[in-house]
Amino acid sequence: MRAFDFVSAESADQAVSLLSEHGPNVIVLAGGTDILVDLKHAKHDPDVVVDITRADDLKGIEVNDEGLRMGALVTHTEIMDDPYIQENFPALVHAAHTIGAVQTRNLGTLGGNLVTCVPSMDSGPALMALEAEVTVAGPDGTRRMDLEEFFVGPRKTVLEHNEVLLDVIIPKRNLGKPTDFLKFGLRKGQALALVNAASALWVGEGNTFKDVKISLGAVAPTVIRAPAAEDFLEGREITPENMAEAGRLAVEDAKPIDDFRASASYRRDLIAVLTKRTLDNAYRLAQND
Amino acid sequence: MTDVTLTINGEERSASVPPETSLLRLLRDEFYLTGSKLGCDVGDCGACTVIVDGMPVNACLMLAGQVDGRDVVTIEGLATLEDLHPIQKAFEEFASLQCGFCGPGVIISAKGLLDRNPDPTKEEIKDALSGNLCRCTGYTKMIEAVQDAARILRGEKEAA
Amino acid sequence: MTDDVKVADKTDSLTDLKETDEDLRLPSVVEPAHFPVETIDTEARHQTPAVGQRATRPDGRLHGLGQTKYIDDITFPNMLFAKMKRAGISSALIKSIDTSEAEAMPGVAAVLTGKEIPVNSYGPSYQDQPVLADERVFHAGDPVAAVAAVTEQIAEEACERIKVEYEPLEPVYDPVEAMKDEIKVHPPHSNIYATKRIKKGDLEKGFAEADHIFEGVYSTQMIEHVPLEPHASIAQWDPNGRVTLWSSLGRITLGRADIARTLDMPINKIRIVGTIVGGNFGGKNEITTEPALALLSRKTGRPVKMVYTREEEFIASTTRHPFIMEYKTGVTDDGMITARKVRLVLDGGAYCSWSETTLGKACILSAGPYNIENLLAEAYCMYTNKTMTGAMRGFGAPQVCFAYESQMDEIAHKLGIDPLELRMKNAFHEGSASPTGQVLQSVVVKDSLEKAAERFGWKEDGQ
Amino acid sequence: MKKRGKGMGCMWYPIGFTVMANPSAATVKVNEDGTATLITGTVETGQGSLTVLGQIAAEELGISTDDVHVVSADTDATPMDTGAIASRTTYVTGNAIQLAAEKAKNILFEVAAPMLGVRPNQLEAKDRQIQVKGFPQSCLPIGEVAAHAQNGAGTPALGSASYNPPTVAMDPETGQGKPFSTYVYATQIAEVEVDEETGEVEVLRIAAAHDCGTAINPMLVEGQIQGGISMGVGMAIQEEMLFDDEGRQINPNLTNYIMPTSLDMPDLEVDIVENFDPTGPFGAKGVGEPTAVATSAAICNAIYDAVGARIYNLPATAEKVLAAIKSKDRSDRQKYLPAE
Repeated sequence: MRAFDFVSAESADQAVSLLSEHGPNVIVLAGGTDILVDLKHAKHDPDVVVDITRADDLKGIEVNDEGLRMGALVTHTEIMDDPYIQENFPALVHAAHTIGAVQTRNLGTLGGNLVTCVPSMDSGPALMALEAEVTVAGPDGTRRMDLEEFFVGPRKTVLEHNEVLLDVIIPKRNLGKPTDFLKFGLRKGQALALVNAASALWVGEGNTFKDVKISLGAVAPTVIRAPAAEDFLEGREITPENMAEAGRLAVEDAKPIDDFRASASYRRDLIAVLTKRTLDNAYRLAQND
Repeated sequence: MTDVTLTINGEERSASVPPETSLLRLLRDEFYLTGSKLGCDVGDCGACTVIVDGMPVNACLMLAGQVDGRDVVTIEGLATLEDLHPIQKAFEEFASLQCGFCGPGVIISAKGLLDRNPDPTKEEIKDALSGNLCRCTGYTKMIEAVQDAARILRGEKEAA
Repeated sequence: MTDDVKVADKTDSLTDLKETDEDLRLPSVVEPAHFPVETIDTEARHQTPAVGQRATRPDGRLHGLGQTKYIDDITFPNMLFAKMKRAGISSALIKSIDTSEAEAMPGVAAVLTGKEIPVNSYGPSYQDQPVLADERVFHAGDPVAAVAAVTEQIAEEACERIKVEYEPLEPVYDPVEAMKDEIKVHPPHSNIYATKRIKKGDLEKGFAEADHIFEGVYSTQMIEHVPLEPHASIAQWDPNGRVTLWSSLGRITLGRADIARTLDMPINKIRIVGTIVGGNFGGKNEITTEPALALLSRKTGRPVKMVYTREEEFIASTTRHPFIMEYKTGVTDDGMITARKVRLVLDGGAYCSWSETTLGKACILSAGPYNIENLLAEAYCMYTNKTMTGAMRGFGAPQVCFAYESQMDEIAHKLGIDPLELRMKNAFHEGSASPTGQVLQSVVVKDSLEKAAERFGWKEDGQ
Repeated sequence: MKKRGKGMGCMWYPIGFTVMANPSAATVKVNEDGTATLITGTVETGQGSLTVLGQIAAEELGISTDDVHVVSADTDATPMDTGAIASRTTYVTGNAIQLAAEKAKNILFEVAAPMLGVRPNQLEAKDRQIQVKGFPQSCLPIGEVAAHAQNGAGTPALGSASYNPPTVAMDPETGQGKPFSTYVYATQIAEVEVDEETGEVEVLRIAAAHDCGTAINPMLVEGQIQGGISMGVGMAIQEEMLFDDEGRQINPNLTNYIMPTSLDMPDLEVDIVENFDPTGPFGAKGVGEPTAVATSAAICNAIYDAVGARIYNLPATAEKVLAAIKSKDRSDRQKYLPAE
C-alpha cells in the first residue's frame, strides 16, 4: 500500500465534514473488503482515508414508519442474523449469505457493497426488486432516491466525494413481499456472480401476477430491472409457461458481456433460468404465507 | 503515524505504526505474533483470520487504525500455558493439518463458529470454513475435528 | 467539528523520506508469544510396533498453535526486503535497464540486474532460465531486476522506478502453433525441446484384430499449485564468504548445486536450511529467487528476505502442463483392448523445468493400467512464451488418465459393457508387462477397482 | 432438472524418478537411553513425511514413533536427499533409513549378544528391547544396550546408508526398459448431480481405493488421498489459468482462479488397498501424487452418465457442460494435432 493519512469519523456528520475538509482525493473506508484490496493494488492513491466504522448512526436494522431501515454500516452477517429479516425477507438473508465467506461477511457492509457498485454485487438485485430507496448525506443535508437512481455505472454511483450513504429503506408497502434471490457463481464458496437475479411479487386475484419486480445483476453496467419481463407478467395467470416466457424476455432486458468468466451467450441462458426459478420460488413463498 | 491501543489475547498492547499498516502487519511485524499468516493479502485465502470483537475477520482487510480500542484474538491466544484449546487438540489428533499454513486461520474460523453455534451441522461447518482455502487436506479431516471439538466443548465427550 | 479528531501524520512522499527508522516506517515493538508447556500425548505415538500406527505429527501440534516458523515468520536484525520487477511483456529483447532512480531512493540498499549474476541460467534438466532476464524476456512473469530495501513498500516502489526498454519480439502461445517452429522461443533451439516414444508389439496387427476403433482428442488446462505459503527465502552472506539460505525449497541438496552453479561458488560455501514448507505439490522443487537474494545480501552485508506475492505465485512459478492428447484404441466385441495409439503434445511454457520428466512419465503411463499388447505412444514438449510449466503432483499422469479413462468410458457405453467390468477385463495383474516391458510386481489394480466399487455401491442401483 | 450420475477412474503411477538416479542417504543414531535421532536431508512439505520416516526408523529399532526425533533439511548437517518430489520419500528415503537403522541395530546386537550369551543373529529388536528370537524372556532394555555400546564397548550405535531405486535405462527408439522400481494403483468413483438447465456440476461424493503398499501411517495416507482428491476436483470442474492475447495472465489471484473451498468438496470415502511391496520399507510404496490422478476422469465420466454429455476439454465448467448437453456431439473437440 502507498502511504496515506488515516482519520476516523464518529458520526455521519463528522464523516461528511472530514470528507469536505480533506477532499477530493479521499476515500471512505467501511468494511474494507473491496477498498483495502484496491489500495493494495494501487488502484487508488488517496491522500486521506476516512474510516467510518465508528459512526454508530450508520448502524442498526429497524422497522419504522417508512419501512425496513438498514444502516449503511450493517454487515452482511447482521442481515443474516436479524430475526425480522429472516422472517420476512429470506431473499435478503440468502443474498447476504452468498457474499464472500464468513470473514468478509463479518467485515463487509451493505452500504459498502452498494457504493462499490460492481455490476455483480449480490446486495443489489433483491433490494431493487423490493423497490428499495437509499438516503445520502452531504454538506447540504440529506437526499433520498430509488436504488436504481443511485447506481450510475460500473463502480460509479451518484455519491459526490463529500457524501456518504446513510441507509437503505425497503418501503412499507413491500414489507413481507414474497421475494427470491438466486446467484450463479463458478463455485459454491466465495463465489462471484456470473449472473444473479431476484423476483418479488404479490399474488393477485385469480392466481395472477401482481406488482412483479424482477432485478438482474452482472448482466449490465449496473444492477438492472427487467421491465419487459415485468410488463409481460403483470396481471397474467401464474403458470410455469409464463414464468419461462418472462425468463426469455428478461434476456432481452439485459446486456451481458463476454469475459473470461463466461460468455455473453451463456449468461443469457442463465438469465432465463434464474429469472424463471426466482419467480417460481417467490410464488411458492407466497403460497406458504 | 497512527497510534493504536488494543487488547490482543487479553492483554493491552500499544503501537505507533504508519497509517497504511494492516491489522495483519500490525500483529506480525509489531507484535511478532506470526501465527496469523499472509497467504494472499486480499481476503481470499483466510490464512490471516483473527477474531475482532467476537467475529472472525481477515486481518489483511483491516487497517491498524480501525482496531484501536478493540479486542483481538489470534491463534496465539487459544492455548493456555497448561493446555491446548480443544479445537487445537482435535486438529492434532485427527491430523487435520498437513503443511499447516492455513491452520491458524482455519482454527480461528472454527472457534468463531463454535463460540456462536455450539452444535453446528456438517454443512454449517463447511460454510464457516469456506473462507479458509486449504490445498493439502481436502478439508475432510478438518470438518471431523471441528465436530469432535464441538462435542468436547459441549461436554458430551471427555477431552483426550 | 473535526477539532477533536486525531489525524495521523503522513510523510509527504517516499522520495522525501529521511533515513530514520520512524520515517522509513520500521517496526518498533517486540512481544513474545505464548505456548502450552503441558499437553497430552496421543497413544499411537508411544506404541510398538511403530509401523501401521495412526501416530500424530509433532509438527501438527506446532501448526495448530501457530508456532511453526515458515520462512516469512523468521526475522533477522537489520534484515532487508527484496522485490523483483517483472517484465509484463511475453517476448522481447531487453535494450536497456536504468536503475538509477531506484538506487537513489532513500531506504533502497541495493539493486541487482541479470548482468551481475555469475552464471545467469538454471534449471533441473536444461539450464534455460535466467535468474534475472538480462538479454531477452521469454514470458511475461520474467524478473528483470531485484531491489533490496528497508521495507517491502519501498522495494516495491523502487521496482516501479526501474526503467526497462524493450524491443518486442513476435511471441508464440499455442503449442500446436509452436510445433511448426516458425517462431522460436529460444533461438536457435527448436521449440520441440523434448520427445519420448514407447513402442510395443505390432500396432497395425492390433488394430486389424479390433472389432471397434475409438478415436478421441482430449485436452487439459494449465493449473497452478496454489501452496498456501508463497515461495519465500532469506539469504545471509557472511564474512567468510559463505551464504546461508533459509528457503521454502522442497529439494535442498539439488537446489544447493543449482545455486552453486549460478553463483559460481564451491558447494561447501552454501548452506540451505529448509523449514517446514507451507505446501509444495511440485511447485517448490527448484530454485527461484535464491541466487539473486544471495547476491543482494553480499552487496549490502545484510540479510535479505523475499516472499512472493500471490500474483507472483501465479506468474513466476511453475504450473501444470496443458496437454493435447490424441487417442486411438482398438477393441474386440467383448471389450478386450487390442491396440492403442497415443500422441501427446505438452505446452511446456517458457522454460524446460521438469518438463522432460513430465513428458516421460505421461508417455509411459498414457496407455493406462491395462494389458495392451500393441502400443505406440509418442509425446512432444513445446516451448511457448507463457508461464513455465513444471513438476506438479502427478507429472502428467492426471492429464493422460483423464484421456484414457474417458475413452474407456466411451468404449464401455458403446459396447454396452459395465465400465467396471471393462476395466476388470483389461487391467494389469501380478506379473503383467508394462508398456516398457517391465514385469510388474505388487499389482492390485483389480483389488482397487473392487474395493472402490464396493464402497461406492457401484452395483447396487443396477447398471 | 437435476440428474445424477456415477463414473469411475482407474490409474497406475510410478514411485521415484524416471530411470534417473534419485538417491537418498540417512543416518540413524541410537541414544544412550534407547531413543533415537534420525538425520535426513529431505524436507517436510506438509505430507507428514517426517512422521512416517520416524516410524520406519522406530520399526527397525523396535521402538515407538515418539522415541525417534527427526532432524531434517540442513545442507550443512544432513545427508544427501533428492527431496520431496516424485512420491519418493516413503519409498526411497524410507529404504535408506531402514538400512541405516539396521546398521545401528546391528551394533546393538553385537554388544547385546555376549550380555545375553547368544550370537548376534539370534537377536531381534522389539518393544524397546533387544531380545532373543523365540525366547523373549531373555532380553535387555534397548537403552541399557545402547548405553553399554557407547560407554562400555565404545561402539556407539549409529548407522548411515543410502538407497537408490534400481532401474534399467529405456531404449531410445522403443522406450523398452525398467524406468521405475515400483508402481501404485488406485480407483476413484464419483457421484455427481448435473443441473440440466445451467450445466452446473455438483460432486456429491467420491469413493477412493488406493494402493500404497503398506500404509506406514494410515491416518496420514487418508489425508494424502483426501487432499489429492480436492486437487482433482479443482482440475475436473474449476481450475484454469487464463492468458490474454499478449501472454499475460488474466486471473493470477485467488478471487478469479477458482479452486475448491470447503463447500465445494464432496463427501469422501477412502479405502487403503491392502498390499505389500517386497522392495519397499516394510512393504511400503508411496501415495502423494497418485491421489490427484483419477479424480477428473471419474467426475467427467459421472457427468456423462448423468446427462449424456462427454467433456473432452478440462475443466468441465458449467458453461462447457451446458454446451455439451445442448450439442451432445463431439463439437467441443476443437484442437486437433497436425498430421504426422
